[in-house]
Amino acid sequence: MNSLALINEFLGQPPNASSHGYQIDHILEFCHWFMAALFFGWSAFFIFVLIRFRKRRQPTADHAGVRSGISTHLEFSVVLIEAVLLLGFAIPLWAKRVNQFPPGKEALVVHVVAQQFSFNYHLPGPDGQFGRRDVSFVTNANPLGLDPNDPAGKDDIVTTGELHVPVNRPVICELSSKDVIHDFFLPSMRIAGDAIPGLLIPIWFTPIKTGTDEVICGQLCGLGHYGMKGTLVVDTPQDYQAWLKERAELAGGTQGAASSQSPGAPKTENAPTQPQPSPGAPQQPKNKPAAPAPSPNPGG
Amino acid sequence: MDASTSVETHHEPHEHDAAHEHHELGWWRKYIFSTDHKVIGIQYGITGLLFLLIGFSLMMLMRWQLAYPGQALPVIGKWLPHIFGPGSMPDGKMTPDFYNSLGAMHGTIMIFLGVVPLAFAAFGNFVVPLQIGAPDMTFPKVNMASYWALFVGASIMVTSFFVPGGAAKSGWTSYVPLAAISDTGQGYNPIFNGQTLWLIGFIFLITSSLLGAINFITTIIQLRAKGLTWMRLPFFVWSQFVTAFLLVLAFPPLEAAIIMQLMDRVAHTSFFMPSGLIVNGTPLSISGGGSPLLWQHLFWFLGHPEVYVLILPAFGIVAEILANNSRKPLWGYKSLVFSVLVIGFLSFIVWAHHMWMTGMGSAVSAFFQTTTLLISIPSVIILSAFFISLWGGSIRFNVPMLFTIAFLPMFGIGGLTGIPLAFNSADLYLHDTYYIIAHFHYIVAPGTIFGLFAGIYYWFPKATGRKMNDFWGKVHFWPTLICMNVIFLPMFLQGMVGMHRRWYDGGQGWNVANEHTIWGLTGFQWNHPISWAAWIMGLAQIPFIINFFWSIKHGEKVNDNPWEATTLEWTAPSPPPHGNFLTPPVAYRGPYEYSLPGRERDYTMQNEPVEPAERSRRKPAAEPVLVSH
Amino acid sequence: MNNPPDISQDPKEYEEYAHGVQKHVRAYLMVGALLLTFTAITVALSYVDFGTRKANIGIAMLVATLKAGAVALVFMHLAAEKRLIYRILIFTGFFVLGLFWLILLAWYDYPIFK
Amino acid sequence: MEIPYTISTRPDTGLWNAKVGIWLFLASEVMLFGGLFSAYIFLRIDAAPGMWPHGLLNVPVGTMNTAILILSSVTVVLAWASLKMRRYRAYWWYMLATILCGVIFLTVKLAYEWPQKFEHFGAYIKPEALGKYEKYLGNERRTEKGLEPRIEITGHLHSQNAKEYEVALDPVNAEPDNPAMDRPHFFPLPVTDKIATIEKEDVERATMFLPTHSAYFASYFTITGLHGMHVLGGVLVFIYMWLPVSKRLYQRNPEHLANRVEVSGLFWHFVDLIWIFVFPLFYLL
Ligand code: HEA
Ligand code: HEA
Ligand code: CUA
Ligand SMILES: [Cu+2]
Repeated sequence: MNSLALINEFLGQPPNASSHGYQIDHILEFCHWFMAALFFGWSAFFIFVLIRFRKRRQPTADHAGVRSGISTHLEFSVVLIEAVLLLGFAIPLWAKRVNQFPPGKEALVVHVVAQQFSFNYHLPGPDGQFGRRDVSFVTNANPLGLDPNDPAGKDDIVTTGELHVPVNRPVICELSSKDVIHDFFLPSMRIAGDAIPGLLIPIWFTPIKTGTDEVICGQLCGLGHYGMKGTLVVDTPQDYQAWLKERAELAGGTQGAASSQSPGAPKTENAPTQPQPSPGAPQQPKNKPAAPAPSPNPGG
Repeated sequence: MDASTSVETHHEPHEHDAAHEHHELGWWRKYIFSTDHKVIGIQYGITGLLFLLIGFSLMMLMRWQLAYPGQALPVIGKWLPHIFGPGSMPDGKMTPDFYNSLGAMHGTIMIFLGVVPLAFAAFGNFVVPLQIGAPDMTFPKVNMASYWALFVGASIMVTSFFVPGGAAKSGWTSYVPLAAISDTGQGYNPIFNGQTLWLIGFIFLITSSLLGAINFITTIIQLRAKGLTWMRLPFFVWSQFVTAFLLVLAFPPLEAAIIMQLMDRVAHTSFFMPSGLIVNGTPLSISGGGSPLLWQHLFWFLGHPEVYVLILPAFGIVAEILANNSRKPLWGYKSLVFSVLVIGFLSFIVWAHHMWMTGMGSAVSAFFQTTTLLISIPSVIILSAFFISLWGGSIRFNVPMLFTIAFLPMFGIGGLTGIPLAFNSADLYLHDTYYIIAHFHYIVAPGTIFGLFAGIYYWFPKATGRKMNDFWGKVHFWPTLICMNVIFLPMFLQGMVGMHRRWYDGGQGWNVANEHTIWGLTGFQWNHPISWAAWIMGLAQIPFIINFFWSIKHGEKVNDNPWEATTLEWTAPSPPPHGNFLTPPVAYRGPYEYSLPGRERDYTMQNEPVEPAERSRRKPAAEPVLVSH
Repeated sequence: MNNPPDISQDPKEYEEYAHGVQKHVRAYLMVGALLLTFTAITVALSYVDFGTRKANIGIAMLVATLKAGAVALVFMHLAAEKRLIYRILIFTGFFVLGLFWLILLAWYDYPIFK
Repeated sequence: MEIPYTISTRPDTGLWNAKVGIWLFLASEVMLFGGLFSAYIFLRIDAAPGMWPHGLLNVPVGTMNTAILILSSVTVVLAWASLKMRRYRAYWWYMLATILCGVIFLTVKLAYEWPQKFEHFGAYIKPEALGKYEKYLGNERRTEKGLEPRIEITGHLHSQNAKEYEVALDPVNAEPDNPAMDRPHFFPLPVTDKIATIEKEDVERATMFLPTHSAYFASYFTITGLHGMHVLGGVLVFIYMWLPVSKRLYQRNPEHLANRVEVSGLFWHFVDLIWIFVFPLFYLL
């Protein structure tokens, strides 16, 4: 399989660092080989025809033209290859991505809350419980609106810009957004997902190499879109624990609402429409099919 | 048209009116508020070309920023703030907002004001009635209204550059909530701001397209000449027919969405705004309860059919020119027709492939992946048929044919690179990278635009009675072809390395764009050759523009059928008079009777009756040649 | 659809047709009355509790569809229209339903999580 | 050459041009309203409990308007039939009736129904303050009975100051525990003279019944507004065909006028047909 990887490398794709990434690279490779075969096959035919049947060489045309059914075979094989790629690779791969999440205990769960123009990460802390978040608590010091009265949130870790994860452990990122649509793209993890306000979209991956990766916002989100980046650091388990500890200490100081070093992205966009009474405020964004909120929810 | 005998009895008073009118039309009624399909076609054509030029100019500005981010644009940089306002390019340096405006308006203008008016409306108006032997469109006044609706829409779009804050800046897709909150608040007029004007302009553009498309369909159904059966229609007419259906059925849901977004902006509703938005640290005061994904669904319900609106007319033009210049019938006419119908049908049920990243589950994404792959099959069939049509031909390399020949592999590259995007798992890596930009530009720029150039060179003699200059045509063709590839091929590499679209800094600040080298340059460095090629390509259009206008008056005079073509438009005088044909044409045969054996000339026009001798001789060749798959 | 055949329409046909129209007038009036009755029924049914709101909506939509059907079939002459128009409408119907159903499916097909 | 089949039919399709054209136009209209109704449905199924109001519109007036539109559909088809039978006078009267129906419909909508809504006030109470206003909301009983909670207090805004709203309550909020208020009434009940004082602090959002009030009113105003514009368009076309110019066309070629009436009639029936769905969806359910 490795020789196949040549074409992707040739086209400039940086190496993969997640456990499922090679499968995604393979499907890309197959596609590229398949495209190359079709392209060069037809091109050869094409150039031959243009030379062989140019007017000077072939003063009169043949009304009937090609009578063989070769193209039917060709088209049939295109269908076949596409079907194999689809049924054999693409559909199972996606099913694995969206239906087979690693069990919550095994995996590290992170809430990713995007905003213009940075990614905030919310980790449950040592107790493994996420504190409640509510729009009404949002301030500059508390960008996610962590409820200061919720005991589950006391030890939570909130960071902006940089996220650490341990190597070889599945990571589940639940994506949501405070304002507009962003896209959380981890190139070397070969995973991406939109962060859409009002929705909660989970994605997961397992890093297999330590190192630092760029997090790219892949969806136009305003004038600072080009600068909306984050950092994903894949640590050894030890380094990860150390980072957690450091973060937890920071969090202890400010009661759940941890530091937010803005990554110096440009200033956020335009002011809201009318700065009147406070909005209808749902708590955490709910996944669509989830049951209705238990309490009446005026805003939504 | 035999029915005219019967029509006359009912029509008589009418006809007299009409006859009078023709002679007394003033200049305004003749050239500006004309109801003649040919004049309207030319109006559409000039408008479309103008906007292609504008769209291209916006892009050349952006290419400066991408190659030399943050540097002042030499020479014209000082002038632009006087045109676009001080916020656009202070000291010749582009602001992020202005970059986003340029990007959104480049996309919008190219698609809706450049290609649709030119490919669909201009060629459709000028050529289709002639090709089907009709005197005009069925509803000439509606036709005129449709052009003027476009004109109003286009004016609004252009105006939006000059309002405070500049033109729309949320991408041509105008995803909400970004689009709904952009251009609001202090310093923005509630109506005269970029995004609101974009929406209002769009309503006019949609109206124009709907009126035009309805007119086309009715014309093709009702006004075909006697003997012109469906299977004798030139392929171009088929492609316009399907295109018109796409517009009629796909545009209205977008219109609904646009009305709703307009309400969100003007009446502060929340069709697309969920509850609990916090913008810039401040909660938004809206009722909430809306859905951002609803916009995306309604947008792409049009968006995908729209891309076929961009390509099908080009297929049609290419088919005509290919048959004409290979002096051979199109190979597999029936399967071509069948394929174009299947594309039309399927294009309505693939739209969610633009939304793979929106948290789609496995069942629905399996459905949309399957339909997306299915729709690539008819495209493969069409392209194969075009290639095979060349076999056994006697190929002439005139200017229209050069563009046509270049179209084929260029579309091939664009289409083939759509295949990895169709697999959502592969798209995980490619979504919204420059790979996407390269994919679709290969289809629309060296694809559709080349098809349009080919069509302009090909039908120019019909419109003016003169030919465009061949030499300057070639001077136009070669640099354009080379530049197109230098522009768009490296974008695949940029995409593979992970560079994203809509990046104001061209990737300067990103590791992915600077750490890895591909073919000797980093992703960011590739911007230089790309941008230079874009500017050189701009220069390469000058011979075309000059050739175009010069040839109207001074081009070589030619007869009514300079290309020795077979379809009915070449039986009309050049330029055709009001009413088009001197006598109602009758079609006796298929559209591409080139190089019929046993004939003196190598082309037999559709209105030449079948001789008894020929009937027996050509029987076997008449239908079975159209091998179906 | 084939070649346009060589028949010209006889003006006399129109006259005959006009007589046919008279017969339809009664039908139009009846359908009008029917529609008014059904409007009353819709309103009345909306005050009956069919258990769930869904059931009420379903029933109201059923009645509305019947009414709309009557308008389309009789007033808009769809009961006896040309094939071409049926074709246009079949495609339109298909695509509206497609628009709606596919969005609905996508709406509820979300990753199973936890 | 002249454009054929403007009046007579093309043999192979059996249709004249404008008929093909109008049906294509209606096809696009089906897609347009299809998009809007889809939006209505998705907004509605996603609405949080208590967020989709019921019984706020005036049912008798809506019923009357429905009847008027149906009536106008009948008169327009009779107008067409009269032309086919070459009875111009009858045509003229039927057309006049149609135009009047359209005008009445629009007047009721614009001069009565909409302005009435603009004067109505509603305040959504914050979740944590719901208990404080229990006497206007009656949520205890509602939860017991398994009904959706009430989270809004509506009525006429009497006055407001920096801190409070004073609202003359709608009967629903005046007698929230009366089971008769659980279902909408056919005849709208007038605002009571019971006045409630609502502290602004407890209010999530307070607006008149404008499009911004809720997803419900947003779609109500958008869809009925667009529908109203269709009605207006139809009325203008009918007026043109009723004016003396039509008489001249009739004398020249009655069939031509009949075709025009048929085509605009088809449009009119379609507008009626849309209303047949709008009425129950917004007024009744
Ligand atoms: C005219 C325009 C056009 C056309 C025809 C197509 C055609 C196709 N497109 Fe493309 N597409 C766009 C315009 C177009 N697209 C645009 C504008 C976007 C981006 C929108 C945005 O986000 O802004 C886009 C985005 C886009 C995406 C979304 C990517 C993303 O955002 O993540 C996808 C995913 O499935 C896709 C797939 C396809 C497929 C499978 C085809 C197929 O129909 C292609 C079928 C064609 C072939 C398979 C070629 C066959 C040729 C041969 C077999 C012969 C080869 C011979 C030689 C080369 C000599 N396209
Ligand atoms: C039909 C559609 C179309 C066409 C033809 C083009 C043509 C071109 N496009 Fe564009 N493009 C889009 C549609 C199109 N584009 C869209 C939809 C986007 C996405 C926008 C978004 O992000 O929202 C995009 C985005 C886009 C980007 C990405 C920007 C970003 O993400 O930040 C780039 C970057 O280089 C680019 C470049 C070009 C170039 C160099 C051409 C060249 O090929 C242009 C070539 C043009 C000509 C050759 C015109 C010649 C005509 C004349 C000279 C007229 C003569 C006049 C008379 C005779 C009167 N385009
Ligand atoms: Cu966030 Cu782009
Ligand atoms: Cu698409």
